[in-house]
Amino acid sequence: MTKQEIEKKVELIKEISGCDPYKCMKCGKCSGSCPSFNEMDVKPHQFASYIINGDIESLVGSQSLWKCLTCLACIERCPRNVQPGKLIDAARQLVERERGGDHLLADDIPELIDDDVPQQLLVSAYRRYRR
Amino acid sequence: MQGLKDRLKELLTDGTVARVVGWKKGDMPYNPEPAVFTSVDEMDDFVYDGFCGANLSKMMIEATKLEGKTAVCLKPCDTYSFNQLIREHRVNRDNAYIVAVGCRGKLDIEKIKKDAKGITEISGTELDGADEITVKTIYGDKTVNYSDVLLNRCHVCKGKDHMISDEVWGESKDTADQERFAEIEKIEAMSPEERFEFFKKELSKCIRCNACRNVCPACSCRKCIFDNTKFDAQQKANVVSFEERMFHIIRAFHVAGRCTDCGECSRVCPEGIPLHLFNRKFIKDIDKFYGEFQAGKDPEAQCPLTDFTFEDIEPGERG
Amino acid sequence: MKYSYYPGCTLKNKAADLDLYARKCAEILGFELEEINEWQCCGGVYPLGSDEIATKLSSVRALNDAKEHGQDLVTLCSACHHVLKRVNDDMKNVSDISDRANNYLALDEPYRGETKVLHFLEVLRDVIGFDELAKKVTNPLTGKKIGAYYGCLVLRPGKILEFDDPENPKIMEDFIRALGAEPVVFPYRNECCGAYTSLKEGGISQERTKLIFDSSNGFGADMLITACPLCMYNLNKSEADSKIPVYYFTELLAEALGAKEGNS
Amino acid sequence: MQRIGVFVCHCGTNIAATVDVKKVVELVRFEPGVVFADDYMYMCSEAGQEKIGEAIKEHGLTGLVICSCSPRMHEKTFRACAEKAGLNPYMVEIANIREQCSWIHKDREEATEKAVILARAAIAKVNLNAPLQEGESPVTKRALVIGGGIAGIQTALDIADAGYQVDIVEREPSIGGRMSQFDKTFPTLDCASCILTPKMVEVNQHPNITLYTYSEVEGVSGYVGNFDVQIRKKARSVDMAACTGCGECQAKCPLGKSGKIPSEFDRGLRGRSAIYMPFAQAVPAVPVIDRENCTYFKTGKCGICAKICPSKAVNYEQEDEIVTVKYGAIVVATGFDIINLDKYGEYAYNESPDVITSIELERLMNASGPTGGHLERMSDHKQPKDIVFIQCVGSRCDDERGKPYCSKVCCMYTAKHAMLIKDHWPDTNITVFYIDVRTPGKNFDEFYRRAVEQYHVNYVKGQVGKVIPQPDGSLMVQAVDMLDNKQIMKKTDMVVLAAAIEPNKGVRKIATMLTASIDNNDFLTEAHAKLRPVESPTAGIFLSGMAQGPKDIPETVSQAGAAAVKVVGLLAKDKLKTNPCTAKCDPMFCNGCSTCANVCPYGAITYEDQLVRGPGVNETRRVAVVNNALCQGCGACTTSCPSGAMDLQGFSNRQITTEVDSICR
Amino acid sequence: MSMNEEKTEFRPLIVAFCCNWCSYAGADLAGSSRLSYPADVKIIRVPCSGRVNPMFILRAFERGADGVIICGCHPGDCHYSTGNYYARRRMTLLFSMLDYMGVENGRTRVEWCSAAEGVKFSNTMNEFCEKIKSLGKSVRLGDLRCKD
Repeated sequence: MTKQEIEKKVELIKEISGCDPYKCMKCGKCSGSCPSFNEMDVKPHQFASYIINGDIESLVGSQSLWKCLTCLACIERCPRNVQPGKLIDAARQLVERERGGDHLLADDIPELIDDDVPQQLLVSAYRRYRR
Repeated sequence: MQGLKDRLKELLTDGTVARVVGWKKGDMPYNPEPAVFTSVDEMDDFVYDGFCGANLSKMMIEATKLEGKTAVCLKPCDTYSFNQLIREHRVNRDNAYIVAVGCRGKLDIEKIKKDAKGITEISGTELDGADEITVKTIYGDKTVNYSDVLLNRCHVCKGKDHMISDEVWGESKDTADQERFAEIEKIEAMSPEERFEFFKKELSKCIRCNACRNVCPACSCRKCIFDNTKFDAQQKANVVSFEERMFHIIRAFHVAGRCTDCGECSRVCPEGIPLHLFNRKFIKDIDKFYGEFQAGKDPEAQCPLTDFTFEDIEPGERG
Repeated sequence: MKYSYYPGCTLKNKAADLDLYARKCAEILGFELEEINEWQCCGGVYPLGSDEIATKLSSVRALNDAKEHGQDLVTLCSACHHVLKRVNDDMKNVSDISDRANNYLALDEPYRGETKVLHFLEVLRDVIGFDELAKKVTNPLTGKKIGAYYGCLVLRPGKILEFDDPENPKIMEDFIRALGAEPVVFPYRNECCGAYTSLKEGGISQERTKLIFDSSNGFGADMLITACPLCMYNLNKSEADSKIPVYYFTELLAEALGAKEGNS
Repeated sequence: MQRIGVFVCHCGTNIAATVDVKKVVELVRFEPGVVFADDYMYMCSEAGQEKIGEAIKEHGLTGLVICSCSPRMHEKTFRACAEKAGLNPYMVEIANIREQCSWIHKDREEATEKAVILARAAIAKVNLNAPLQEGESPVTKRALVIGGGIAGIQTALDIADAGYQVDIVEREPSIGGRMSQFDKTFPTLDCASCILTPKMVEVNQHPNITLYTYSEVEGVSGYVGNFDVQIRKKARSVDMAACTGCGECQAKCPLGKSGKIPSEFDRGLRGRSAIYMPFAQAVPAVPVIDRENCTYFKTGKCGICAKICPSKAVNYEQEDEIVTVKYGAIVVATGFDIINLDKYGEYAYNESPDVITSIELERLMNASGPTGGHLERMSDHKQPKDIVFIQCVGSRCDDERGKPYCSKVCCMYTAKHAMLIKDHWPDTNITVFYIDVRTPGKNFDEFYRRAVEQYHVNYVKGQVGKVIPQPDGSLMVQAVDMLDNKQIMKKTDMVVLAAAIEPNKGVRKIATMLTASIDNNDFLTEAHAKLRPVESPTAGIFLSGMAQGPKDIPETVSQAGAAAVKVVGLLAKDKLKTNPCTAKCDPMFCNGCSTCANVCPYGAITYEDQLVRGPGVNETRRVAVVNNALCQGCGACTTSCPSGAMDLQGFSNRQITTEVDSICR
Repeated sequence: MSMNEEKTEFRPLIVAFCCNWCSYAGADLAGSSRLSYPADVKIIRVPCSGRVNPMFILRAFERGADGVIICGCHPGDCHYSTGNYYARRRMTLLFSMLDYMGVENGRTRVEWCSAAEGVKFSNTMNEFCEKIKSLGKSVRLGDLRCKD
C-alpha cells in the first residue's frame, strides 16, 4: 500500500467506526474482557496501535476480523471510549467492501447448516461475513 | 373583546388591580395606542384587536413601581419580554397581574393600505373575527385575508403559548409559516460588498428618532448612554459622531442575548429599517455557537453572553 | 393495552415457541401484541458502518409503523431488540443517519425516533410490574433453581439499550422470582455464547457454552432461560458435561400462568 | 485641568539609540495639560526620581507621564516617587517606549513617531485620571478550617502555633479523617495512628484551637478579613462537658452486638452501636447518638445509655445549635472519598464479599480493625493465600462511570499493601494488574521496586476485564498480560480494587457558600495553578489537602503548612490594603439587573436598595454595590453591564476611549 | 499623523488591546528579546481581555484604525480565571456581526498569547500587519453610520 492508500484507509476506519484510536491508553481491559482473545492473532488492545502506526495491511489481513464475536464487552468496558470492537468491525467492513473480500459464500451454506439453525444465526453470519 | 373588557373592569372594580395597561382606540380605525386605565369609565375606550401589536411589557417597569397591582395585557410573544424583565429585576412580578390575551397574529396596516386607500373603517380584526377582514374606504369596500396582511414578525411566530400568566383570555394561534432565520441566511449568502451596500442603504435612512430604542423592552436602561445630560430638547442632539455612526450596531450588541426577538423595533421604525435583522443575527449566532437560547423563555436560564464553556469556539471561526 | 409487535424472522420459524407463549401470556396479563403489517427482517446484527443506511431501513419502517399506530413497539428476540433500539437511537440522535434515512424513505412525516421500543421483559417489569405478575401466577415454579442467561445483545451497549445494568443485570432474576422459582446468579450470565461463529467454526461456541454451563451448574442452577434464539441454539449444541436444559423465558412464563398445557 | 509633567527616559542608549528623545520632549510639550517636559539618562535612578520630585513641587504637577520601560518594570517605582513628592500615586501613567518601541524598531524616525503617539495616549489618559486611595479593611484575627483530617489538623496546628485563634469544623463525631482509618503509611511504613493520634490530641489541647465536631458550616457571608460563618452544631445527645469518655454506653447499647448498623469508620465491615465513638482514639472522646438508628429515638423505648451513664451525660433533649463566628480567613480541607463502585459490575464488588476496596483492606489489616489485624476473607474468614490487586478502577476513565484524572496515590499504597501482606504472611501469592506504575516522589520508586525485587510481588501490565466468582468460593480473574500478549485466567482468593478518589461529596455545597470556584471534577480551583496553588481565586479562601486535588500524606502536610502560612500572613495584618483600581457602579445608570454579579469571579458585587438622587430622579431602587475588598479589578462587570453603569477605576471607559482616540488621531 | 511625507507605502493603523498579565507581558518579552514587528501596532494596556468593551473596537475603527487585535491569556490561564472566556464569546459575536455587515473579515482578530510567548506575539503582529496591509485602508467601518 502506498502512504496515501494507508492514510485513506485509516481515515475510513475512523469514519466507519466513529472511534478515535488516539484515545487509547493501552490499559488492556478489552483484551482482558475478550471471549475470543485466544483465537485472535492481532489482539484487541493492539487494534488502536495498528491503526495509529498505519499498519493497515496487517490489520485487514488478520484473522481477528473473523474471530470477533461482536459481544460488545470491550465496547462496554473500555474506559477511554476507544471501543476496539468498533475498530475491528470497521476493518472488517474495509475488507468486505472490496470485491472478493467475503468470508462466507452462499454456496457454502447448505453444508454448514443443520435442522436447528435459527434464521437469526444465518442472517447474522451472512451479514457479518460478507457485504 | 367585550369579554376581555368586562373582565378587566371586574378586576378594577373588585380591587384586584389599581390600574390596567392595555390599548385604547386611536384616531384612526387602525392605530390603537398603549394606554393606562385607572377607572372603569376610562375603560370604555379600551380596545383589543388585530392592530394591537404594541408590546406592553416595557410599560410595566414604571407601572409596577406604583402602589397597588397593575393588570397588563400580554400576547404570547410579549410574555417573553416580560420574563426577561423579571430576570433583570426590572419589573416587580408581585405587583403585576398578567392577563394573557390570545393572539392570532397582528396586522400590518401598510400591507392593507397597499390595496386600500382612504380607509374609513375596518372590521373583523378581533380575536374571534373571521378569516377575512372588511376594509371600508371612500372608494368602496374591500376584503382581505387576515393571514395575508400579518406583520412580518408574525410569520416567524414563537408560538401560541404564554410564558407567564395569571389568567388567560382567548385562544392563540401559532402563525409561523416562514423559517425564522431565512432572511438572515439570505443576507449571509450575499458577497461582503453586497452586504455592506445593503446595510449602508438601510442605515442611511435613520433619522435618529429613537423610536426603536424607546419601544424596545430590552432597551430600558434608566439612563441611556446615547442621551447626554443636556437640558430638554438638546438631550436628543448628539454631540459625538461616534455614537451616531455606530448607534444601531451598539444597540444590537447592547441587547444581544437579552433580545426576545419581539420585532417591535422594526414595527415602529418610521423609515421602515428592518432593524430586527441585527438582533436576529445575534440570536442565530448564539443558537449556532452556544446552543439554542430563547431570551425570556426560562427566567432562570443564564444569558449566553454572561456564560461560557471551556470548549467555546474561537472568534472568527464559523461554528 | 395494545402494543405494536415485531416478532422477527426466527420467531416465525425455529423459535415459534418463544412467540406463541408470549402472545398467550400477554393475553392473560391483559395486553395485546398487534403484529406489524409486512414487517421485514431487522438484519440480525446492527449495521456497523456509520455510513450504512440501507441496512437500517427495515428497522425504521417497523419503528415508523408503530409510530403511525401511536403504539410502543414490543419485541422478544434479543437480536431484534438490539437492532431496533440502536437504529431508533440513531434516528433520534444521529442527525446524519436520520436525515439520510428519511430522505430515502420519504415518509409522510419524517421519522425521528419517536417510537418507544420495549423488550417483552421490560413490559413485564415497567408496565405490568413483577409484583402484579406474581399475583397472576397460578402454577408457581416453586423449588426450581433457574439461571438467567442474558447473553450480549439484550444488554449491550447499556447506554443505548437501557435495558438493565449491563454488568450486573437483575431483570430476569426478578422475573424468575415472580414466577415462584429461585434465581441462580452466575457470573457468566452476560458472557458471549459464541454468537454467529458457530456457523463456520463451532469451536468457540463449544468453549463458551461449556464455561456458561460449568458456571451456572456450579452455582446450583437446574435449568437456564434465555430470550435469544441464537444463544438457545449454541447452548443446545453444547457438548459440555455440565449441560442443563435451556428454555425460552416465555415458555416458563406460560407454565407459571397455566397457559402451557393446552398448546404443548 | 491637569498640570502634567512628562519625563522621557534615555535608559542609557536602550531608548535613546532608536528614539530621538529630545524630539519626543519637544513634540509632547504642547499636548493638552502638559506644563512641563524633560528627559534624563536614567529616570528610575535616584537622581532621576529626585528630578521628578522637584518638578512636581516646582510646577505644581497634578499628573505624571513617564516615557520609559514597561510599567511591569517600574510603575511601582514611579508611583512611590510621586507619593513621596505628595502626589497621588495613581496619577502616574507610563508610556512603554522601550519594550514596545525602541527595542523592536530599527528605523529611528518610525520609532520616534511611535514613541510620541504612545506618550500622547498616556497624556490623554492622565488627563482623565483621578486620585485613587488604597482602601483599608480590618482583619478578624481568627481562622476557620473546614475539615478535620490530616490536612485540616496540620493547617490548624500551624496557624495556632503562630499565635492565632483557629476553629476546626468537622462533620463527623471525631477529627482524624481518612488517615485515621489507615494502617501504615508509605514510603516509610510508619503506623498511621502512631503519627496521627498525637496530632489529634495536640489539636484538642491547644489553647488557640476550638473544635466543632459533629458540626457543619451552614452559611457564609462577608469577605476576606471579615467572614461571618454560621456553624450548625448537630445535637450529640451527649453533654460534652459531663462525658468522661468511659465508653460504658456503647458497650451496653443493645444495638451494638446486632451488627445492624454498619460502622462508617470500618467501611461497613462490622457493626457499631447507636451511641458510638467512631474509633477508640476519637477526639473528642465523646460519643454521639445516631438518632436515625437509635431505638429510643425511633420508638421512645430503651433509654439504657442514659440509665447507665455514670456521669449522667446522655441528654435526649439536646437540640441542634447554630453559632455565628467571625473569621478573617477560611481554609477548605474537606478531603476525599472513593467512588461508588455500583457501576463496575464486572469487578463483582457487590456480588462477592471477597472483592474489597483498598480502604477496606486498610481496615482489615489494622490491629484495631474488625479482624484485629488478621487478614481474612469476609466470606469464610479464611486467610487468603492468593490476592489480586486491580489498579485504576475508575481512574483515568473517559466515561461517566469513572474519573478522567489519575488518583495519584493508588500505585504507592498498593505496593505498600503488597509488602505489608508479604511481611506478615510470606507465602501469600500477590499479583498486581496495572496500566502504568506511577511513583514519582522521594523514595517512591525505590519503594515500589522493593515490592518487586525483595518481596517478589508479581506486577502484570494489563487491566482486568472481569472478576468471576466461582462455585467453590474462589474468584477467577480474567485479565491480559500485555507484555506477553496472553490472556490470563487467574484463580485467586481475594481481589482488592484501587477505586478512584473523588472530592468529598459536601464540597460543592461549601464551595458555593464560599463563592470559591470548583472544577469539572469538583476539586477546588487554585488562584493560579503554579504560583498560587493553596489559594482560591476568592480572596481569603485557602485550600489544603485532597479538596484541591489527589495527593498523598507528605504532600498534603506540606500544602497544609503552606496554606497556614498564607493564612498567618493575612491575619498578621491589622488592615488589608485594597487595590484601588476597582469597579465602581454609578447608581444613576444602574438598572439593578444582576448581570454584573453573574460574571464577577470574586462574588464582589451585591445589590441593595439605595436612594438615588439626581436630575429628575429621587427614588429608592435596586443598584449594584461593589465590595472593594473583594474586587480585583478585572473589569468583567464593566463589559457585561448593559447600561454602562459599571466602570473600572484606573481603566475607565473614558480613559480607554481617550487612549484609542489619541492613538487614532 | 505622519512625519515622513515621502513614504507612499500604505502604513496601517493598528490598535492592540493587551491584557496586563499575559499578552502585555508577552509583548514585553518580545521587546526584551528584540523580536521586531511593525511600528504600526500601538498597544493599549487593559487589565484583562474581558475588559475590552466592543465599543472600544468600534471607536477605534470609527476614528480611523485599520485593524484591531485583542490579546489575552490562553483560555484556562486567565489571571482572573474567567475573563477571557467571556471575551471569547463577546468577540465571536461581534466579529460575526461585523462580517455580516460586510466589513472585511480579518480587520479584527483575537489571539491568546502568554507571558512566555514573545515569539508568538511578534509573529502574530507581523502577520496581522501584513493582513491589514493587504486589505488596505479601512473605510467601511468608519462609514457605517446613520447619516453623513
